[in-house]
Amino acid sequence: MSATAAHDDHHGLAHTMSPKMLIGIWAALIALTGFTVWTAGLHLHPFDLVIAMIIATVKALLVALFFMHLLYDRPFNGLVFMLSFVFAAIFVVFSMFDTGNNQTLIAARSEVAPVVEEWRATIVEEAAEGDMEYIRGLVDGSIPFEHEGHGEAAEGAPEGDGAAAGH
Amino acid sequence: MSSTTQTTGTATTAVAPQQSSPSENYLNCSKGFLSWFFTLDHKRIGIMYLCAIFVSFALGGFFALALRTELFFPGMDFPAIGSRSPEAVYNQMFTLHGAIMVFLVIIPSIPAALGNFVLPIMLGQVDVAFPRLNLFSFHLYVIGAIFFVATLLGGGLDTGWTFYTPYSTSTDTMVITAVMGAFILGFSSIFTGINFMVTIHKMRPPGMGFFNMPLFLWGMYATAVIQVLATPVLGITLLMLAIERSVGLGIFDPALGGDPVLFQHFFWFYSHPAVYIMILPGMAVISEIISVFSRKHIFGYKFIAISSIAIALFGFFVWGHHMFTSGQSTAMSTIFSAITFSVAVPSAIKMFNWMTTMYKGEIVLKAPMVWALGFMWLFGIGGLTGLFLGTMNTDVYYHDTYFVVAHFHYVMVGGTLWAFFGGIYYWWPKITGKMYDEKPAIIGSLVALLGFNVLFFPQFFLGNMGMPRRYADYLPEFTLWHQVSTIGAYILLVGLVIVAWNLLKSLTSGRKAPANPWGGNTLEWHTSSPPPHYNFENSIPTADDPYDLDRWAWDPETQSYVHVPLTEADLAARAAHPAH
Amino acid sequence: MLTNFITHLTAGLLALQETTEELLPGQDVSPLQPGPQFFPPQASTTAAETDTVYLLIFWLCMVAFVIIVAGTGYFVWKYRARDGHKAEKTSTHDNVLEVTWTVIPTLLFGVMFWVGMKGYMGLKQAPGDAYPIQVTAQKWSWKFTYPNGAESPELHVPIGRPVKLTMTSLDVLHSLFIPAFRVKQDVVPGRYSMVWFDAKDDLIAEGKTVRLFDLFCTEYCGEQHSAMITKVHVHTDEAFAEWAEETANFIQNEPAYIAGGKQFLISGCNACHAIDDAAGTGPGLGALSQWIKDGGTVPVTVGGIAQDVPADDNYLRESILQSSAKLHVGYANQMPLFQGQLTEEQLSVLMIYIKSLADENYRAESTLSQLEGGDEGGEATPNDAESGN
Amino acid sequence: MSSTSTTAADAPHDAGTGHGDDHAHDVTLAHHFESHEQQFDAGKLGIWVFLVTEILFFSGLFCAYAIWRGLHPEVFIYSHHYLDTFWGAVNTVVLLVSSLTAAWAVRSAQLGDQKNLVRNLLLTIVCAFGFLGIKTIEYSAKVHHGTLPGEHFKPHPSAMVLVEDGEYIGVAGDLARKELGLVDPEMPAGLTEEQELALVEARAHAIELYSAKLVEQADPVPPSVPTFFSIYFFMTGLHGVHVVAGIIAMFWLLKRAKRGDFTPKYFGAVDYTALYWHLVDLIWIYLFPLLYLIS
Repeated sequence: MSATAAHDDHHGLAHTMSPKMLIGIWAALIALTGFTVWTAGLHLHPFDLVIAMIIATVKALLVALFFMHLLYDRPFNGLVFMLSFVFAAIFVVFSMFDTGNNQTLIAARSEVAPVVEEWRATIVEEAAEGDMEYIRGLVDGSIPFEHEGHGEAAEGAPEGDGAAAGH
Repeated sequence: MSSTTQTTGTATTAVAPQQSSPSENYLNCSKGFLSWFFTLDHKRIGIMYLCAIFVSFALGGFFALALRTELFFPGMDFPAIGSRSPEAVYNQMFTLHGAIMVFLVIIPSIPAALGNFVLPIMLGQVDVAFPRLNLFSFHLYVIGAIFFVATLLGGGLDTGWTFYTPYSTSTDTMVITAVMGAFILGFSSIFTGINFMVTIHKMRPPGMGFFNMPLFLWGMYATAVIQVLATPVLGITLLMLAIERSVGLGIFDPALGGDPVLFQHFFWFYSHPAVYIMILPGMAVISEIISVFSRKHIFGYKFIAISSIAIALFGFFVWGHHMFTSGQSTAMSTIFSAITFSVAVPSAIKMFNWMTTMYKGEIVLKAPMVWALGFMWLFGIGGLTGLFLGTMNTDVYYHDTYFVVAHFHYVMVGGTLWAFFGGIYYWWPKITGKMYDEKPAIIGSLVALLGFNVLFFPQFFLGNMGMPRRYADYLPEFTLWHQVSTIGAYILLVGLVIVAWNLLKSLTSGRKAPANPWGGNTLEWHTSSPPPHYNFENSIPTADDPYDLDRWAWDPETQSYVHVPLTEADLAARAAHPAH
Repeated sequence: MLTNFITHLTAGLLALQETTEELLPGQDVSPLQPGPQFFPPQASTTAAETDTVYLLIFWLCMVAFVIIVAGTGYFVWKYRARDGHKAEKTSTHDNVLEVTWTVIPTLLFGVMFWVGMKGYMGLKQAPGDAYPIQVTAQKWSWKFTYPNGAESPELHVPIGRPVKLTMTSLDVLHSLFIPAFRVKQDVVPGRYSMVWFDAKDDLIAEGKTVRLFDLFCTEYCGEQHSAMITKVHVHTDEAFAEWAEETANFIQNEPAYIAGGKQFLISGCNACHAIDDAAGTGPGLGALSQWIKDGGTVPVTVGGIAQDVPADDNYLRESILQSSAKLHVGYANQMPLFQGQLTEEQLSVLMIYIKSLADENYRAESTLSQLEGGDEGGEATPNDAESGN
Repeated sequence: MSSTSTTAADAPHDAGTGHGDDHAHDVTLAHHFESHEQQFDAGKLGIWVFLVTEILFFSGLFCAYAIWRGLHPEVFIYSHHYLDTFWGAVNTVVLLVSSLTAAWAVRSAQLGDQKNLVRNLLLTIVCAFGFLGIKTIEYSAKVHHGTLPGEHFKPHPSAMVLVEDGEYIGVAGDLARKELGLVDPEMPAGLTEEQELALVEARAHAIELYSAKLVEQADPVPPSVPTFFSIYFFMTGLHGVHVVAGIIAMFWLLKRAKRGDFTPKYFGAVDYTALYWHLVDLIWIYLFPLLYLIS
């Protein structure tokens, strides 16, 4: 069998984690989760991504080494697992590098996605005709609201058909 | 990890296999369709793969012949089918030819069929590590094949086997069905890979360190590494493609700001290593055959073994050489081109080692060896023409021309399929317990060799002339070589018919096969032909140097090889010169 | 299929004898020095380098291949199993040998990589003064746009001057391949790709003005992929200037139905539509023209519902700009959208041309083969051949 | 992943190789293995290799994510306002708890503590369902906003991210609620059902109009926003599928655990499933900051 830490049990076929270790690791993971949410709130641009990834990697290591017993497992299993990250990295980095190189080519012709364009057009049109007084009236009930679907209700708006909400 | 120590001391305990085959073997121990379709026996699973692969091969081959026939003359000779024009019919046929041959034939051919049969026996084991997973992966293969058939019947597929976006996201054929089929076949391949990897790692018999393994197992191991590392990426790519097509994912679609070239990165990250899934097992088979039929210990064992792993790993760094003209950045193209050449080195090493193995041997020209020699020549051409495609400015000229078509057929058919047939002939007596007729076997091989060269060599000329691939029709100046090529296709067909007839005939009228007809020393030859249900009747022989062919001597009386125990002199010689 | 095949058998054999081709005025057809080993002539300044790299690798490969075949062949014969011959015990490994046949190929591969890379860099860097041409590819036609506003379905370039093509696609991937120039580059939707070449200045003999080369699409792009072939016209300088001038103003300078016919070719309509009743990827336009003339109707599906709509100018206009709106019964929705691609001027001559197809008075003059005979002309596409049947 | 064969296996037992353990009738040892240790190790390597394939499977999505984020960072900054960091964090905690119980289940199985094994498996399943439940809440919010992937991306006008002085200030609907004092609107008592409905509708409509009014202050919406949601749904969806698969595996373990299948010599299935479960957790550990914590 493989290496064992002196303070841990070893039963039968594989290493056994002690309850103390399990809870300890878990508590660390929870703490790190809180920490990463907190750092994200600080807006540490441009380091935020790096920090978040470092924390995630620490968490991943804790899970892999202890919950997944990699620390006590056969080294080959760990090697196999590491290998997957190496190959995933090759894949991601090579592809990214190429796309990064071509960014200008793509940007030269990238068009605004038609669906977004359409969406913006309708909204801006609708917004042009909105009226705060009417809105407040609707909310506090001083303007009666005919419950016959949005479209018709909106037609009662002072200025216009543009406010007809598109559903 | 495993030890690499020699176990010469225990080798003498190896027991000669029983020459008289037991009445019960894996073929007749139980009967009925279900006893096959739900068997956990790796040998039966291997045979089912073999049958399924042959059926797929026939279908893919039919499409190929139809294509070649259409190309005999310029102009369209196909009929329009329904609302599909003749060109559309042609496009669907070449797509299905490619997809079937790649996903259903070449990739599973050697690992899933021969590997399944031979690998556990070579390891002296009862079965692979996960027999149920093995069966599951066969069932996945069947389901994947059904998806392909559904594609064929339900409206076809016309994207080319490469599924390039945005054509694949905009065409109106059954892309999603086909993609799901390939996805499922991918998982079949992954599970086979996991199974073989674990089996080789954890179930080597006593005395077999990693560097005492037969080279076939090294090839299988390297293949499994690729299957495990590359195939998942194909899976996710195809899934993304299916979703891109159904809801407009936007990642590959330029209309949504995506990048179609990205799809090619995703696709070739799998599909380039996949060509090594295709060729490595072929090389593995050849390593066995060359040694046994030269009656010589394999030369440069360690280099052949390690070169397999090197090919498997380097194969992951070179996918961009499919994209020199695709709009890939110049920097990436340069890097990929440089690394591409590194993959050629291990292949060259293997080639030279095989040749040196033959040097001063006693070369028995039986069918497996004829196929193996054919492999060396055809793969030689296939490999060398690959150099033109790895070199950047010549690739710019050759990309998507018939030169590429000729090149990859030389590698996949001349390489993999030749090794596959060599392997089938080599293990046929073991699998079926019958000897085939030697003469028609050799004639079949030679006719196929002739036909193959007449079929594909002119395509190099067409490539040089600038004939693009995937053309339903061509300009008149290309006519001559297309016609020669089509004639070659029919000669190849004749060769393959002879092969099929020869093998089928042996089932009914073949002589009963001895345990060891060729004198190989890998463990499958230590058991009867066909093997019993649990592979070894009495005792599992201890692994020895798999290429020590002196352990077997020809016995004219039984027309087979019989085991010769190690003498004191052998042991002394070994002590003086450790084999590797 | 069999009868088809037999027809082609005879037609094919006849075709082998027929090599005469209608020539353009001033076209030089004198044979050029062919490239090595079936290669087309080296018609660009970079072609020779590609061929040299090819030959270098070729001869290295020949050496390797001869070693393999001769080696195995010799061993098979010399060491064949026979009475009295036994395999000899030789060493099973030799590190010196292994290192030798690892290092030598590695070095040779290094050389191949290096020369290939140098050639590739040459193909990638266009000279700064290159003549710019914009290329738009779509299923299944090419459109080349020149700095003076001229447009053409075939590529026209001046001789002896670097030309830079900036390319994009409107639908799927295409790839521009000119074998004689040894250049190829994929045309990708959503971005621009670039290719450049310089037609060698000795391609055209004294007294001639133009020479033609093939241009292929090599990235599979669907049904008519194999018909997405066009020509490169290499002109002498004066001839090119004249051609560009004439082409830029053809709508103003020619009768509308003739100009419309040219626009028909430029927009690639002929890739799918025959000008008589023959069905191709799209419906033949002769019938439509007749319907419009007779005030008839067209069978279409609108949103999947079959109906007959009046065949009139509005229908024609809509079908060109947005064919998917009213789909002709019996045809798949394959046509690219021409909305935004055609100016009103181009659209109007195109409509005049299509409507003229049913009119005896115009037909003789405005058939495509007639138009192709002019500067636009060139290889008849398979569709034209079909429509001629 | 378990390789155990319950089909009684009377393999020829290798007297010749000196591994004559008398295990011919031990149903927990498959006939093709020599020993429990070999069986366990084989399964363990098998599951690790399987996890490798899983990582490479997901790597495709991470690659797409990385490339898209590199190409269009503004899209990610813009779109992540639609994701609820609170629920994301809660889900992270839920998954971490389930990982703990899964690891504990392995410990229990190793020690032969059947009661704790069952208890831990149950807890893990509960957490897994909790995770899916929270995911459902998030998904339904997306459906409500119309922020769906690809061509289904038809956002509700109130679901627009607004910008003021180059700073993102939030989603229009949320701002409208705050502005109009609708953060927990109370229904006046004594309304008929129809009136209640009308009021709700009126408020919703008001929010819509209000947000539409604010739109003019927003910077141009980055293109390719739909693709962010494609990536979001694809990544979390695929992860969700893995959670479902884990739940199924866990139920299967639960059944076997209750039957008393697992012993200190035979607990591979629990260990392998737990490893898979930890991987699912591990992937979420990366998904959470990559999707939710962008600034």
